[in-house]
Amino acid sequence: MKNPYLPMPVTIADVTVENDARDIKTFRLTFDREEDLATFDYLPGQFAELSLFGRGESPIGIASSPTEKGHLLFSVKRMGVMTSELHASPTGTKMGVRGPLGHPFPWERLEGKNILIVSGGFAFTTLRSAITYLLDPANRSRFGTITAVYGVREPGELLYKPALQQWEASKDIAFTTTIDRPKEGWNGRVGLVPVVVKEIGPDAENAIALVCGPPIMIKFTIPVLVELGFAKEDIVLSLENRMKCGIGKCGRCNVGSQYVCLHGPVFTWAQLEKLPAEY
Amino acid sequence: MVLEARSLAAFVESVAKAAKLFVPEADPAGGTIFAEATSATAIAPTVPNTRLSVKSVFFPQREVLLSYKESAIEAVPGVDGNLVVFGARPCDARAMTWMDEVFGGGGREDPYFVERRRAAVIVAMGCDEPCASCFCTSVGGSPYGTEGADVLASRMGAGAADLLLEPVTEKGASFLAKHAGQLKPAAADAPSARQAREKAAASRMKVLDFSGVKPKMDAGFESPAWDAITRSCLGCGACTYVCPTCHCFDITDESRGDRGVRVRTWDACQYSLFTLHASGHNPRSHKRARMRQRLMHKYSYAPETAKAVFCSGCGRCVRSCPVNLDIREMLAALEDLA
Amino acid sequence: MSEAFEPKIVAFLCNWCSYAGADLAGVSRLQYPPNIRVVRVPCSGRINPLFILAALQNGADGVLVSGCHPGDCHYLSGNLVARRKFNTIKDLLAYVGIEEKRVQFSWVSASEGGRFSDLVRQVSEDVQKLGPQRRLSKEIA
Amino acid sequence: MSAAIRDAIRAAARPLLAEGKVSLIVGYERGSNGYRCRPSFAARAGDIDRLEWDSTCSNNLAVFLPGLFQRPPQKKGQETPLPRIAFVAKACDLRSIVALVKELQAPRGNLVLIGVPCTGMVDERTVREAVGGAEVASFADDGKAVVVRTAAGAEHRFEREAVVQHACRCCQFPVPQGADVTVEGPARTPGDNGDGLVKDIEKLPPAERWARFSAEMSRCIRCYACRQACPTCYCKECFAEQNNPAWIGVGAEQTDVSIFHIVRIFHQAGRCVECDACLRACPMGIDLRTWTKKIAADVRALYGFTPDFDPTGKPPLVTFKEDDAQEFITEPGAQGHGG
Repeated sequence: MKNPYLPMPVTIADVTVENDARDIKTFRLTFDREEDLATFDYLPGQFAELSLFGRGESPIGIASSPTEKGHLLFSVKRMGVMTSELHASPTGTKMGVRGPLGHPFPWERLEGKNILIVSGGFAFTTLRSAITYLLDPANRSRFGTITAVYGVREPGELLYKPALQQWEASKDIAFTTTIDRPKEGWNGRVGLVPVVVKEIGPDAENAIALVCGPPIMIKFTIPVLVELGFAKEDIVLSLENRMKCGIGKCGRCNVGSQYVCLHGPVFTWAQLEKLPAEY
Repeated sequence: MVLEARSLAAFVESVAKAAKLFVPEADPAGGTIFAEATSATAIAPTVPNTRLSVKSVFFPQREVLLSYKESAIEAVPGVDGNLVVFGARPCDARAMTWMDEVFGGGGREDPYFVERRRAAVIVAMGCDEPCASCFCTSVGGSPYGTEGADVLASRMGAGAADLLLEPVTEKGASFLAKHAGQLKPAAADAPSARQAREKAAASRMKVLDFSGVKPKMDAGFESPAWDAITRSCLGCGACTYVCPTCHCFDITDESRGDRGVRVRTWDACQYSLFTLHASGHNPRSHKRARMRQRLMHKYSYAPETAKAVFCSGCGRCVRSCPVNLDIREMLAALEDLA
Repeated sequence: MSEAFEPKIVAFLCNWCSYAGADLAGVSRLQYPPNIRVVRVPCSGRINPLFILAALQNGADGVLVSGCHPGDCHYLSGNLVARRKFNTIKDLLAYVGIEEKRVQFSWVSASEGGRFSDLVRQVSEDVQKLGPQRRLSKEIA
Repeated sequence: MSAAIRDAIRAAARPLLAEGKVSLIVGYERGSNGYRCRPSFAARAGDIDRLEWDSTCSNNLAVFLPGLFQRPPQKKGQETPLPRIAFVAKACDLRSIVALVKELQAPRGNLVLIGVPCTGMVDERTVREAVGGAEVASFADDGKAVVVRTAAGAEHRFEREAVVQHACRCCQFPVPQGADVTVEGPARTPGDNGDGLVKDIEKLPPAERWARFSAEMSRCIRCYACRQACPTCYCKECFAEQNNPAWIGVGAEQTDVSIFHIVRIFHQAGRCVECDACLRACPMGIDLRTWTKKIAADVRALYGFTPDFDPTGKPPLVTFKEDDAQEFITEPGAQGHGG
């Protein structure tokens, strides 16, 4: 029997500071054992428990795409005991990863569909994974149009800046970056995410929306999507709750009868609407 | 098979030699507790039921998942699966079937729990003295129920010390065969006498109807009734820790120098820090939400995900609550929701 | 006995008096046993009794706490409020069964290098006589 | 007798609600088992008739005070007013309330205290053990004898004093003082504070004291019932659950459990009213009294203080006297140093 509580040994191969506040860093992790690399079979939307012995574990969405071979990426905000220690850990640090955990975005359903990606703030991480996966030459033809809106309060909060430039220039994806309020030196789009989505007005026909962001963004984006004609089943969200085990046993991340770690973190709005808002 | 009172000590010795044996033992503060038996252990009558349920044998309050040195795993403790529990009440044995569902299900087995359970034998003791706080018959159980038990033990008459042992599972049958040296064959009419006592015990219990609770809870998630029933809740975890089906846990690291252990410890939905995010946001920030979680997990969510009410009616939460919050009253109050 | 028991003693010393006293003992080349590990704190009033218990749980055989003499506190009354805390926690620890001389409190001023070395010698001897502290020391794995 | 007191409590409570002097009355009501009373919250006139009084009103109701006066963070100039709440209070509840008022958990002016003299509460655990563990179905107390009937129908008669709680037998303050309304009724003769128990333990050698402490604490399951039932344990985040730094582990490991109880009890210095709420709450039946008594006795002996009815003055551990005892201080070179 495989012990789901044992982290796989990994090494921090690279650390990138993502934002001006320097409290979000992306960690590139490489597996210390060949067999773990081979068995860590994931899809965008899943998460893993990062582990630093002595400091505990943190559940973090996987920011890399399975099409990026040989390593995993995790963008981590400095919050508590474990993530503070992780932020203080240099390249070469040995740590652990437990996963992949949870359900990915519904990739089978997404096949052949037009895809709208809506994201705000720090929650962009698993959507970086999704976009990278979608744009991979081996995958791109399996999907229709791809439209993405990514908003933050100000430019200094944008994650993955080199990738953003590529996506904005790409013909394979209509990628819009927006900031909440005008700021000197910013020539891009200005406006709150739900407003920009409305302005762009993507066609809901044969489309599915993947939405990740802070609760306030979600709250105002869903009515916009519904107005655009997206069915509740076709609005896909990702939840966060405090987790420990990551495998549906420790009892703290549930929303109604559903464990975010086990049944989620990806849920459709149709599912969530029926659940209590305990997240 | 019959275990005569005079053979009990020899039987305990024989079982304790072959396996780790847990029996209810008298507790210095009164009451009983499951403890590892030696040949000299006296099995105490469980009136009322043991302070902690049989879950504590299979899911201990604190358990080392792994030990580490610096950033590497040093050891993963093995689990002794050769366990016998003698004298669990049927409510506890039944609750173990749901614990099996939790720890063995969901596509990922919990090796620590599952290994301990795999070969374990539970000898349930038919219960002739249901307490006023007990309500197993209101949640589909019975004082002589056999769900989750491998062997059913029952007294050979009111107050009798001789026990009738009847196998329930194959595991139970081979357990009895293994210790047949200490047992005598039973008379042919023994099971029917047992049935009569079972009926008598059950008849002393009031049967409450909780069938309407789930829809009421689901519809009344935001009802002020939750406030009303949890006003006096102190926010301790006594009800959950004594519960045979509460399985919430925490995982933490305990270090000393560069070595340490990752431990799993009991945790409770009743604690305000249980669901607190690192950001400071808490989805269940009020005790009304936490009590709702406890009751709905058992009576609404479990029926959806595991097709069972996760409450065996053992009554421990009723007996242990420092402010006498009685789950039966709380459920009744919710049933009365308009 | 193979080797003599060398106790580990954690000393919490206030910055203004006792730490300076320890410093003076060093500068004056006064000898004292090497068993103490010093933690400098701003004032004896900063000492949470949990510090003492944390030291014991992490394997200290003894704990020494020292601040300015009453009346000499850099913050006027930090040590006086602390004195009540110290007295009650010391009594409670003794009451539960932690030997009294495992956890000791004293006052040492910046000019008392000699008193500091005497104190450390005395506490070290006391704790050495008691042997290893196991009651609150946590065994990991 | 208890019926007369119950009626007096209701009579005192009714106008408080009717005239809007308070929005809530915290008292006692009949519990679910037909035996003990439990906390009750009366917010409407109809609730008043639920209020009860007898010799099973053991809960220390002061435990609810901090929560009832807790407000979300307030914006300056837009503060929501604090509620006005009445408490039915035995002397021990009242002393805990006073301790909480001193610690600014509620303004005294927002409290209406209905003081009830006390003849001592009956100890549920003692009774349950005396009837062989069976549950008590009904209970009568005529002031001299307690008559108990079990669920199975057996009747047991006890001399009242034999089943009164230990805390009550030692109680130095059976009559509440400083209440806003005081109900008339009999009270027991003040006890001797029970410090004798502490003296007996102190006679034992350290190894035996430790054996006793650790045997008792080894049964702790870390459910925090003791802490939650204690009126003066109201920290929003207990040291035992802090994770940065994590002072102690969260499980039932022996040293973690020991330190949890030592420090929790230490934190009660000068605040513990010796009501034994912690002990009654413990689902494992751990004898916490042997150790809580010590901290109370120590503060009495060292600083001459026992939490009383006086809401003025500072709690003893946040203040000092120049000439406080310091025999515990190690004087290097002195004979018999370190006490």
